[in-house]
Amino acid sequence: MADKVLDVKALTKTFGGLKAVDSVDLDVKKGEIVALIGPNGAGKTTFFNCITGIYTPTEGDVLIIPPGEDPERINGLKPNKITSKGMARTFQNIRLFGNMTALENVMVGCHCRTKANIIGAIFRGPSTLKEERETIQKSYDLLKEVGLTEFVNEQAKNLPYGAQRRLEIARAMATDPFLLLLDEPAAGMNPQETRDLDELITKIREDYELSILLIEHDMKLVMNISDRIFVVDYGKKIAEGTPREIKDNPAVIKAYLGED
Amino acid sequence: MKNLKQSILISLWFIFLTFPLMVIRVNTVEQEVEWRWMNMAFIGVGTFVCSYIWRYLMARKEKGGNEEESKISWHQTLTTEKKYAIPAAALILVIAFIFPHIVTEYRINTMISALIYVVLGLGLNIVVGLAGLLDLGYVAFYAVGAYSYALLNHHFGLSFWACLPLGALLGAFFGILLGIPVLRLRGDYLAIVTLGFGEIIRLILENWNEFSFGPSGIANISNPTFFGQEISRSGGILFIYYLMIALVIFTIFVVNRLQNSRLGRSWVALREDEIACQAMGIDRMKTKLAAFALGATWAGMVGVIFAAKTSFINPASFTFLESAIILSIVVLGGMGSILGVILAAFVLILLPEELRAFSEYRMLIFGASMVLMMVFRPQGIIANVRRSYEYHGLDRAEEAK
Amino acid sequence: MEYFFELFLGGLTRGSIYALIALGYTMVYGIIELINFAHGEIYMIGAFTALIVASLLTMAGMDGMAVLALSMVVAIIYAGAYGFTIEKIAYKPLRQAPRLSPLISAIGMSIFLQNYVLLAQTSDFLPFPSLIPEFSFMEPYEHVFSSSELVIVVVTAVSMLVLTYLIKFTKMGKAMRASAQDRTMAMLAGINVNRIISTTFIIGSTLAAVGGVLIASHIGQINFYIGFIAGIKAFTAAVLGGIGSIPGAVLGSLVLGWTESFATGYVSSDYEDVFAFTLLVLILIFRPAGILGKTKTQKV
Amino acid sequence: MKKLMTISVAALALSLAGSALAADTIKLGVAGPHSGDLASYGIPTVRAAELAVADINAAGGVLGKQVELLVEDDVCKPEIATNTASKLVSDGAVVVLGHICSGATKAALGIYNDAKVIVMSPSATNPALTQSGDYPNFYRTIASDDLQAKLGAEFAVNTLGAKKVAVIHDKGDYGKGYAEFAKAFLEKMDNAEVVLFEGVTPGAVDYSAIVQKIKHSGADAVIYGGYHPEASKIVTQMRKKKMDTYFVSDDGVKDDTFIKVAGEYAEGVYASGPMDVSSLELYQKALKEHKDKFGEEPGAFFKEGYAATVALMNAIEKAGSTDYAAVEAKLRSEYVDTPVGSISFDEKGDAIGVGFSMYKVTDGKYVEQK
Amino acid sequence: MLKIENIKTFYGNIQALKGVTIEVSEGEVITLIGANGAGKTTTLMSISGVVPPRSGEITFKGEKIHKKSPDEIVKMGISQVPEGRRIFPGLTVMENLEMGAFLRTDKAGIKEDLEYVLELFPILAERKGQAGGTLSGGEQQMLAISRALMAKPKLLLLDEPSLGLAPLIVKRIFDIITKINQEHNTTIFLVEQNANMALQVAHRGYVMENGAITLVDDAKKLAANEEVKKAYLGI
Repeated sequence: MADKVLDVKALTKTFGGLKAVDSVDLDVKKGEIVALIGPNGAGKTTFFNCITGIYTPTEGDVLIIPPGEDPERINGLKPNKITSKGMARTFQNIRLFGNMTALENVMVGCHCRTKANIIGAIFRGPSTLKEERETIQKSYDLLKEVGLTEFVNEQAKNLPYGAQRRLEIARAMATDPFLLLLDEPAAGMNPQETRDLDELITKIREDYELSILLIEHDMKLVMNISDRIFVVDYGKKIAEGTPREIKDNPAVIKAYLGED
Repeated sequence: MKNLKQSILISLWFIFLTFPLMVIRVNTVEQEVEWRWMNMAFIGVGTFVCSYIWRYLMARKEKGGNEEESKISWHQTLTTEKKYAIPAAALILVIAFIFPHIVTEYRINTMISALIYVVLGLGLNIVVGLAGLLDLGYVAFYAVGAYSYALLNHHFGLSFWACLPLGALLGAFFGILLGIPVLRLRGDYLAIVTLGFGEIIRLILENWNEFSFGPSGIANISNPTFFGQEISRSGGILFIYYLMIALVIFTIFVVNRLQNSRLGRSWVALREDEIACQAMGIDRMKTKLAAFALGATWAGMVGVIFAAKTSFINPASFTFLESAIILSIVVLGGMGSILGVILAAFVLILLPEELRAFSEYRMLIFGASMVLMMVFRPQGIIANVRRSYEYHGLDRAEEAK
Repeated sequence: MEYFFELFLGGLTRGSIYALIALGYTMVYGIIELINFAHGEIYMIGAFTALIVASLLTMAGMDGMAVLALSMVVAIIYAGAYGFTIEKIAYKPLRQAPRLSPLISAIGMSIFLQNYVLLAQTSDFLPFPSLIPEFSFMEPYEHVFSSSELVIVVVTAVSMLVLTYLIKFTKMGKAMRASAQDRTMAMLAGINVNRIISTTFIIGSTLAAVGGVLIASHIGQINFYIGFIAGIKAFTAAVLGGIGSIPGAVLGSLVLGWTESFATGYVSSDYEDVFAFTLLVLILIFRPAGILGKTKTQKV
Repeated sequence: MKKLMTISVAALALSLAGSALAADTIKLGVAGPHSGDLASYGIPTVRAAELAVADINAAGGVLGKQVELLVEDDVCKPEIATNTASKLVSDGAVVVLGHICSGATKAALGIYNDAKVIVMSPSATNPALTQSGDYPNFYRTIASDDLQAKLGAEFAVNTLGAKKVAVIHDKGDYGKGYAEFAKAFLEKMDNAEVVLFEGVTPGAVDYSAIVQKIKHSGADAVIYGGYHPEASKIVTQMRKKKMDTYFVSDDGVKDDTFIKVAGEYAEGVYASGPMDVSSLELYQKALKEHKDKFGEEPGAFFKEGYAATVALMNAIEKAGSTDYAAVEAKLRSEYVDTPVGSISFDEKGDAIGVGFSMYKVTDGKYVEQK
Repeated sequence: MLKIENIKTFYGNIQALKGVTIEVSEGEVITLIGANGAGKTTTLMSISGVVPPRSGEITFKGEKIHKKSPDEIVKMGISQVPEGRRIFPGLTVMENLEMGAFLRTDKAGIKEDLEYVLELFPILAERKGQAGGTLSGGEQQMLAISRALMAKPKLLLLDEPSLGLAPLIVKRIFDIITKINQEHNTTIFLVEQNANMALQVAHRGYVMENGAITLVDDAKKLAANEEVKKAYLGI
């Protein structure tokens, strides 16, 4: 059994009395791909927002255990702090910086791993220049990794949809995460694109040795790549297990998959 | 035919609209009414002609752009291609250098005003154009700079050169002071609070006589010295002119560097999408504060020069209208575009001076051109094109390996 | 205590004056999210038109309520027409433009209109006739609260109620809210969005005209510049209350009116605007969307 | 790039053309706010200069040359005023009539001083302009604020018998200056006290709070420094609140517009202003010229502007040249008849022969109080 | 019933449709499938008049509509359920439905249709007074369809009704689409990513690539087409 990298205990989030997430436990182990599925409005995205700092959880604990370090409680930290601790995410509705080029988008992702300041920016000393060169190189390599070299200097908003999704992943990867959170990465993709995404996610895990937590509706993708699946409905966790277990779980079929 | 009918209707509508204000003038005391029927004819004919021009421009705007997009515009070539950029810059420098020697003092004076607004525009451009924070109280920092020189000079006899960095620092300090509480606000709320802040600073300067000498202002502010040497007032103007040229060059240099730096990227990212920006590990507050402080630094610095130039300041120079004009420079120029801001500052500051012959109609034309400019060219004089990063070199280097 | 009460009434009047202008601001903002800087100028044009009409009528021998009613009607018609035209010229072509463009256009329009009236009429202050009659039942209270103050407060309250009803319950009002929330979808639902926006401008301008006539009549003088200062204050009030919200505009205006009144009364009028803006900053820091405004939670 | 070249060449040509035209006329610069919200204070002076110069030119001009007006707008803003000043200097103005606002005048004076240009303002009443000694080239045909304030304070206490005085101002350069002098004079007197000293915001929609505060302070007289629009609002609200407190104000209020605007409520208001000159023949003449040409009553500072034009032209004529020192000497030595009386100038630049009287609104007119 | 002939539509300078021709007969369910960014949504927006085509013609029941404004087009009987549902978030469910019937004046008819949609989606009756923005994705989709139905359309345009919905809900939505088509004889123009489901309910299908139609055929035949299978069905 590998070590845990993320351990969420009894996470609860209420909005004006409404429990959007109700005491959900979830954990991700090192090198694992974990999927979180459930009907619309079940609280998946809220769960994501809670662990990435966009919302503050009402109750419960979010612990991260960066490889080789001690566990740390990150409830209520600002999103940028959480990212710099090594947890990066993508968004359900693509949130790229539309007027920046693909390369720049990834370069922004490098922000929290670089440190040039105002003085450096103005005088452009050797260390700043070196850092800048490295940033470009790293960003370019990441674009290559996700197969977007042809779009390097294209504005993000002009990219094809599937490419935008992949660019978001590259941008998140630029923050050097040990845990990558993907919010519906396949939404709006056609089957071919989804298949490519499938390969991409697996490849990233291998190449960068990280863990992945994803929300997804495309069952084929989820079943293909996940090691474990968590199912939530009405803010509560209703099932947990390997893809096979989940597929046959009657509660999941009733609430989510429907009978064929 | 359809156009004719429409134009006649428009013309009639405007005759109706302007009837009470343009045609009738009542003198309530003498109980007299003045009917100015000629105005009605002017309006009728004027709007009729204008409606044709409007329609033509609208049609062009809707169709237009197709060609524009395809060919690289002259200004882009000029600014990005070294082949042209260097001689162009050199030529401008030469002109800038000989300019004061071939024109009257009046022209130098107005040119200094224009250059002051160029720097103000570029400073505000950091805040509004790059970081996307709408600041309607920018003039407050300008006032801080101007008053810091005037007061320090008056009370302690501090020299211009000592005050220039102090003004910049104080500007930055006030930028942060304002920034900390209000940066949580977004868009229009931020706008109105910054407007309020600008007014607060002005009102304090106006009312706190013991501190700022109130509305009567501070007169006889010293001229800059030249290596400790006193210079005459007209020599001073020449000196300030060159100083402003240097400052403009320095500002362009800095803004350009900032734009293409780690910090500049985070500003643009912040403008584009705050949430995604945070998710990339960027500290929103710090980044915004940096923008605010830097913008304010420039305003403070140029405020010092302003005080030295006019040798007299009072709070009336720092009203909301001033902020609005600086903001107009940024937007008319094309948000984020350095060349655009410079051109817009020249147009907005030099045009009213050139229109002195029409002094009564000056502000009318000013207002109307702001509207028309936005309607027919909302992206500004020069739409900002971000420089793209050089990656070809890297690619080739890789292949060589 | 009496002093307090007097200041309270003074603040109430001042707040009501702001509110009449702020209501128009907030309506226009509500639908196209534009700070219509030219709104203050519409208020000024309304007052000017009313002055011209009232003078003509007085010279023709009319008096009393008839003058008030007629000049009010003409002022309303003209303010509405100006609002409509301004929207068509300066804002409609900018629907797709970046957010700052219409703001600049609005500032330009405001400058243009000020100078238009300056040139077409005069730069002097003009006396405005006292059109509001003095009610006999107010006679004993006249020294604390005059008839015109009463009229202003009542008209403000009525305007707020009518507008709230209009927006909450009529089909038109619902269409306005729908257009504000999602313009494209409103079009798809068959709502003529351009017409809705025009209507909103006309309603807002109408209110400004009513305000212009009443306030000018209360204060007794106008010039081409009155719109600018009143406009900025009213806008501040609208933001204070939560821009886009009708009761918010009124509440914000009253809070602002009282703040200024009490600040003058108990501290010093030197800094009344400083107090007003400081209050604005403080409220927005603790309630970033204003007193009654709803914070939009951004969907992630 | 071509464009820029054309522009600068054109600019060069323009500036050369400007200086080539000089020499055969005497150029009188007229500077003040001619557009914007303060235009009503600047335009009467332009008209006065036009009328006075038309007369002079008709009579053969000055030193045998025609007088030419260079009218430039400064919108009453210091930063624009410096541009205006350098434009006038560049265009060859030998003397300048203006500026109107004290702040703009202060900013512009340095430029004129360098170019040795004499400046005469019809309206800038800030005491420092003459008393500080910083502006040797400055003259004015209107008395300074401190004299007015002294008159106001003494009148309120000694003539009206006020014990408690509220001093109110409009926070402006002019109004606040006046109010502060008034306050200082009042504090020196031992039979009265200042119970309130406060500024109001010009353009505010109403002044009921400050009116309540005046009432609350128990003042039996108000001394107001500022212009007529705010004064009329305050007086109107005071009277509507049934307060019969004395209202004493300054030259900015001694304007017929005040009476027009405040109507019945203006009755009984005191305001100081330049001594009554309506009986002077020259004043009558200037007034008639204005009515004939513009069809209306002249506005603020018309007669002072007229007087300044006459005084400047007279000094040049007497000096026999436009030389700075010669003109300066004649300004100080020669008396000249103007619409404000027979005037000359003292060492500091203040006009001798002009002063203030107190007026009271009686039956819709300002009547001088002897 | 609806005839789109060679329309070309631009967003600013970018051409989104490069000559699209589509025909829909009365009572039909047709589907338009294609990749993201192929121009499917633009086609619908062109029909609805939100982004009018720069050239080409659209006729509905013999009348040219490509120069009409969106409200005139709705009045003629074309309603759209746009991508992303676009519920008015601050309006209640009832108000959202009312907005759907904005142009109608027949009170009795409106009431009848209201009853019909509430019967179709009983959950909406429960949520009546709730603000639209607080509904879950599936409920919002139901509301969006109901809102469009409130206009009593002859032609219903549906843009990606399954986007982002759980498999269970998707199935229910498609059932309802078939039901609307059969019970009300409403013609349906369905734009879908989920080609699998779309081709199951549609009679005919169009395939769009890069702003142009590349294939037209019976839905069944399309579903059997090798290329379609590979590119859109994921088999």
